[in-house]
Amino acid sequence: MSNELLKIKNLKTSFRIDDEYYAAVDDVTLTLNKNEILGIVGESGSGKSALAFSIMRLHTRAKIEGEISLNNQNIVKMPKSKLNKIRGDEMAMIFQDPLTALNPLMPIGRQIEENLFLHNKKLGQQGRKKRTIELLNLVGIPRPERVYEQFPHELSGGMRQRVIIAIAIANDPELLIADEPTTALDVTIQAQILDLIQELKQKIHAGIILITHDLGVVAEMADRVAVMYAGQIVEIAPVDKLFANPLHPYTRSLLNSVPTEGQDRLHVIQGVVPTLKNLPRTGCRFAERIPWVDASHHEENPDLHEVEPGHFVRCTCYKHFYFPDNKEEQENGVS
Amino acid sequence: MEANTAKIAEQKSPSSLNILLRELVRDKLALVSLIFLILITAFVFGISLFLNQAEIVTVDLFAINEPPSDQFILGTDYGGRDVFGQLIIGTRNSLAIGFLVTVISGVFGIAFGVVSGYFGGHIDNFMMRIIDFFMVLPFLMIIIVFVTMTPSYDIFTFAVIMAAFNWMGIARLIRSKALQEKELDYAQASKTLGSSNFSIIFKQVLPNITSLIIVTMTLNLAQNIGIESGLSFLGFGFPEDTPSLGTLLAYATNPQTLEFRWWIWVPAAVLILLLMLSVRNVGEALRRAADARQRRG
Amino acid sequence: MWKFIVRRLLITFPQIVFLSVLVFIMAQLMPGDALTGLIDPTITQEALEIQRERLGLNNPWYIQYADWVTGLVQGDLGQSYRFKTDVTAVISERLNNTVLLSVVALVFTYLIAIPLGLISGRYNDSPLDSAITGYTYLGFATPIFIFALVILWIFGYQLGWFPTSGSVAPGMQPGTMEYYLSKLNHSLLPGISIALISVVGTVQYLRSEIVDTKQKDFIITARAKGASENRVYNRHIFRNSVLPIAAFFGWEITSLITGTVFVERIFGYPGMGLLFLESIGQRDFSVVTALTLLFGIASILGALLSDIILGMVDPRIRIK
Amino acid sequence: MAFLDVKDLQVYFPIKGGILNRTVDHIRAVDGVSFELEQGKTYGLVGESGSGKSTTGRAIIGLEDVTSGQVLFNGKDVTDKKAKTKDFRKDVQMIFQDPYSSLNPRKRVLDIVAEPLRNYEKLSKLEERKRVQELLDIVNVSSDSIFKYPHEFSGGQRQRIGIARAIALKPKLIIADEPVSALDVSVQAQVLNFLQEIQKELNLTYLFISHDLGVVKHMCDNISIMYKGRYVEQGSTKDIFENPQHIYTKRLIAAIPDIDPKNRERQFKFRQEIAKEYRESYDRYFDGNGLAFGLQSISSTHKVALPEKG
Repeated sequence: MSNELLKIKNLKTSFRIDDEYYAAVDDVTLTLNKNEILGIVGESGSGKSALAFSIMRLHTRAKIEGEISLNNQNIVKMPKSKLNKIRGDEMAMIFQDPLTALNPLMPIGRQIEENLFLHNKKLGQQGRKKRTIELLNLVGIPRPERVYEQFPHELSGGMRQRVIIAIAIANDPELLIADEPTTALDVTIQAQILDLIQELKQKIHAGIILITHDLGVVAEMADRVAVMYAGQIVEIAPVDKLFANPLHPYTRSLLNSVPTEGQDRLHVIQGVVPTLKNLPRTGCRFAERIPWVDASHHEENPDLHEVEPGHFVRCTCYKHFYFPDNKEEQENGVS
Repeated sequence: MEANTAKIAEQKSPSSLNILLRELVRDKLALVSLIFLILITAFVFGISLFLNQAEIVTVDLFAINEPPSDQFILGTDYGGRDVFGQLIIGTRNSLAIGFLVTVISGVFGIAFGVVSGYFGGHIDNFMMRIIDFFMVLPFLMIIIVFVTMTPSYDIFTFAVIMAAFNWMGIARLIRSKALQEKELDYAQASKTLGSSNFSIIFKQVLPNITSLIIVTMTLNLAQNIGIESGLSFLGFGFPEDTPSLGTLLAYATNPQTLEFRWWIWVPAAVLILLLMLSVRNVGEALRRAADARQRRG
Repeated sequence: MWKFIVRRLLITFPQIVFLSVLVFIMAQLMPGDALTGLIDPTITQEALEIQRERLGLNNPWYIQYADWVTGLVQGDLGQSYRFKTDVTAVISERLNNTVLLSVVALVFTYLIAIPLGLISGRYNDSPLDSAITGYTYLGFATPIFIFALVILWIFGYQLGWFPTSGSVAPGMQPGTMEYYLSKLNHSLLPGISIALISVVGTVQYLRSEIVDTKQKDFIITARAKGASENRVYNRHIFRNSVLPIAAFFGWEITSLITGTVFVERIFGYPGMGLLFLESIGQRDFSVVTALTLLFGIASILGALLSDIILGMVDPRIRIK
Repeated sequence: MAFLDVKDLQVYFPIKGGILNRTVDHIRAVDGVSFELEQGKTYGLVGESGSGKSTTGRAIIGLEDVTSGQVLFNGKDVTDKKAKTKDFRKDVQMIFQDPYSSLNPRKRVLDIVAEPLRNYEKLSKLEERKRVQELLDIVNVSSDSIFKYPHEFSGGQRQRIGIARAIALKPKLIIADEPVSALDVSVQAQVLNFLQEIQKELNLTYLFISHDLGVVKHMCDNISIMYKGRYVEQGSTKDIFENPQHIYTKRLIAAIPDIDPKNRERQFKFRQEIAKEYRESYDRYFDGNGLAFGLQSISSTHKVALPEKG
């Protein structure tokens, strides 16, 4: 048997704006293995969070097409009752904003217990409480008995994020989706939370999808990385290959715009991230932001090409991409 | 130079009111309501010029409680007074007083709210206590007492008394909005750019709450028309002999009138409902328009 | 929590003091004084002056105020000129009726408003919601006196289902079962009239609160746990939205009082509202003053109660 | 004489409490901070949320009341709000974090950028427009957008409009409060590049407040690290990154994710070591209240908060 946990095929998630559907996630295909961390990087509007919500089927008003199968069960077509059995049990999610992701009027303990109650009926009330305290311990919360009774607003942001993680891992999920789990936190807290996620991975052997805009976080955490732009995966590769040998123009531009050692000027990507409504729907979606690359170098219908084992790049334009020198960029770069 | 300023003025983007009005026209129900309001206002103010109030309120014992006829389109009341004439003048009075009260309470409430919200701290604390106190007063009774007590009582005093107990809602709303706005970076930025408090309040913060003010004032207008007719209904509204919609309705507290003389009270009831609904439709449409603009901006 | 209550009480006290000052000023503005209603009209001017002096009516205003407050605290609200008896006695007769009416109105308000609000909020933008929203829209624009008149006309006169005036059928023996049933029966129509209008605010609040809560992140957390839609609504959304409603009735008291004044007038229901209107019409000012004060205190205490209840149901307020 | 000299700055916020809602205690947002700025350089002020870094900047420009201490600008005392002279107000400007709320949504770009000009310079309409257009040229926002409203621009463009407004009066010092943290990486690069350019052109001094050590390292000549209202370390960028002395500085540096996956193991170990050192020698770095000690010089450029010797 393969090690494959999650398989996404031609996923398309569309939202309705003024009576028309616009795809925020467009033709995404990827797999996640057990015990693996897949990082998904992108800027705001790239569709990375929409992808995460699609996997959990948490969108209330979206059209989802394609296939998402977790342990060979197709989530897209699953009836709600079945879905509810899987959510929180086989798959779980860690959210971005610890300030709003917890019910403000419910004690911490009850919020974790709810997840146990829903998926583990055999556990009695005592058992649930015991397990909850255990979970609070596991995610590194000091004095769990006290926190059990407290309300969310009595905890710091980092502590709340730990509670959210405790809820997510309560039933030892096989798939854990972390949607920007550290964006709202301070760096030292971020480091602690990331280390905690690594540690938990060893313990529960889950497959983890880590969504972030921070290339550093991906470099530290992921086994494989997918880079998203305008709803599509533009490059996907094992982490060392992606950072050592980035190919897609977007990946390269992104890496060059982060301050690193000995860099005088940062690279600026021309133009702006297109809004959902104005997303280019044909051809290479990144083409308009690298106008110096000749149109003939782009594919008409760009596809992912395997350039080395496990390393895929969309469109052929990467072969012809170069950074124009700073002077040229200065003249027409910023708009 | 002249031409240039003119060009700047020309390009000046539409004001809040303009944007709101434009949105309003798109909303069919609100548009119908607006047209109805304009027509009825023009109608009652126009017709009442030709009506003789003294004649209408004169008791005519030979024509009491007459059903609608050619002579009296909507019949007469128990004093033989023409219901139609009372209806017209009553509507005019209700609209006028509603407008007056809304303006007086609005101006005071806005000033109070902006000052309280913008300056915050102890000033705000103190001013909020005043509002809290006014909010829990049984305002209906107190207005009635003042109405009865005031020696030289006329329409304007009535408006002032009503406004005195009706400014808190808008003050509170404006205060909380001002409190939010002044914390926003743009207001903070103005401080660092050397603008005075006065200029920040009027040039920076107020433009951001004009649509809220327009919407609230419109909804208050509906409310004030309701309160006025309510007070008149109880007999503590307009000075005696001034026709009012509420007075016509008050006749219906007589079971005979309620059961058998619909022409006296039903038209007034329908008219009050239509007025309040229309004003409210316009107000709600404005609110939706303002919200939509908020989202875009 | 105790700190919160004590602090809230500290705000209440000056409110009551201010109210009493306001009412006292009103009383001073009213023509006549405590003697106006009592005295034999044939009494001489000197004797009247002696009486005035004896009752302290020539004292400076602050001493009069102090005397007045002392009286109030001891339950002395003055003399009614119309009924020639203690105001306390006059009012207590009517108090029961108004309390009954208010309770009926409140009970119906909650009975109607909560289900409507929940349905409207959960199934927002459905036809059912549109119907409910349409009703609240109309209800908001309808003054209570028009509404009550129409109700009286339809159910009282046209259909004849309910009595059209009074608080009890004539000839009933107080203390009997029939007596209480008749009282209740008389309070139903006016009570429901108030309720049908006052539900509007609660329904609108509930609806917007639920629609708002629906979009909160913690609802997504709950869904991600695998909670069914019913559970999400019952455990997370409704709970969070309905709890504050428990506190609403206190704030409703002000509008409830307004409602009873109109409704008692329309239904000829002998409560405090009607007493107020009659007294002011008959220039029985000591009763007017007393009623204004009582209504004011009721509103202040109502607000106090609401704040405290809200503090109890919402931990975020409690901790502060 | 230093260009800007901050001496023992304290900013306390009252905590209301008790039954009477009196001030029962204070949050010591800034608790005795001293530093000097020289003209033309960029000073980084780094710390996590609640460290008091923003409050420090806001107190200097007068958005917060100074509890005690002194702020000297070109030798003149400008601590008190009333003492802030016209010159000071013109010379010191601020760039805000959120490009969405820092521009008044009801104002046109012209009015936004012209606001400081209207307050300090009496210009005719035509002159004013010309100046605004020049400023927009400098920040690379096309000058036909002068009659547009903020919502018609992207985040990066808005931030540049905010910068145009800040440089309208040709200031000498700009306090940049997290100027890029609300922006996407690629847009962030654009604004950072641009800040560097205008610095050269206008000989600006920056007080660059940020939580992002990477950005600060890229931008600044000098860095100060703040923790709970106090400075824990101050030095040249080289001092801070190559020779961090205070455990808190080390923790911050260790927490930055390394962009090279090859260093992953090393970084993880480093973090573990620092965590261990933090646990074991906490008392060496923090006093009984968990606050940093006073700064001690360890070289001509480098100061660290350590207990006084002896």
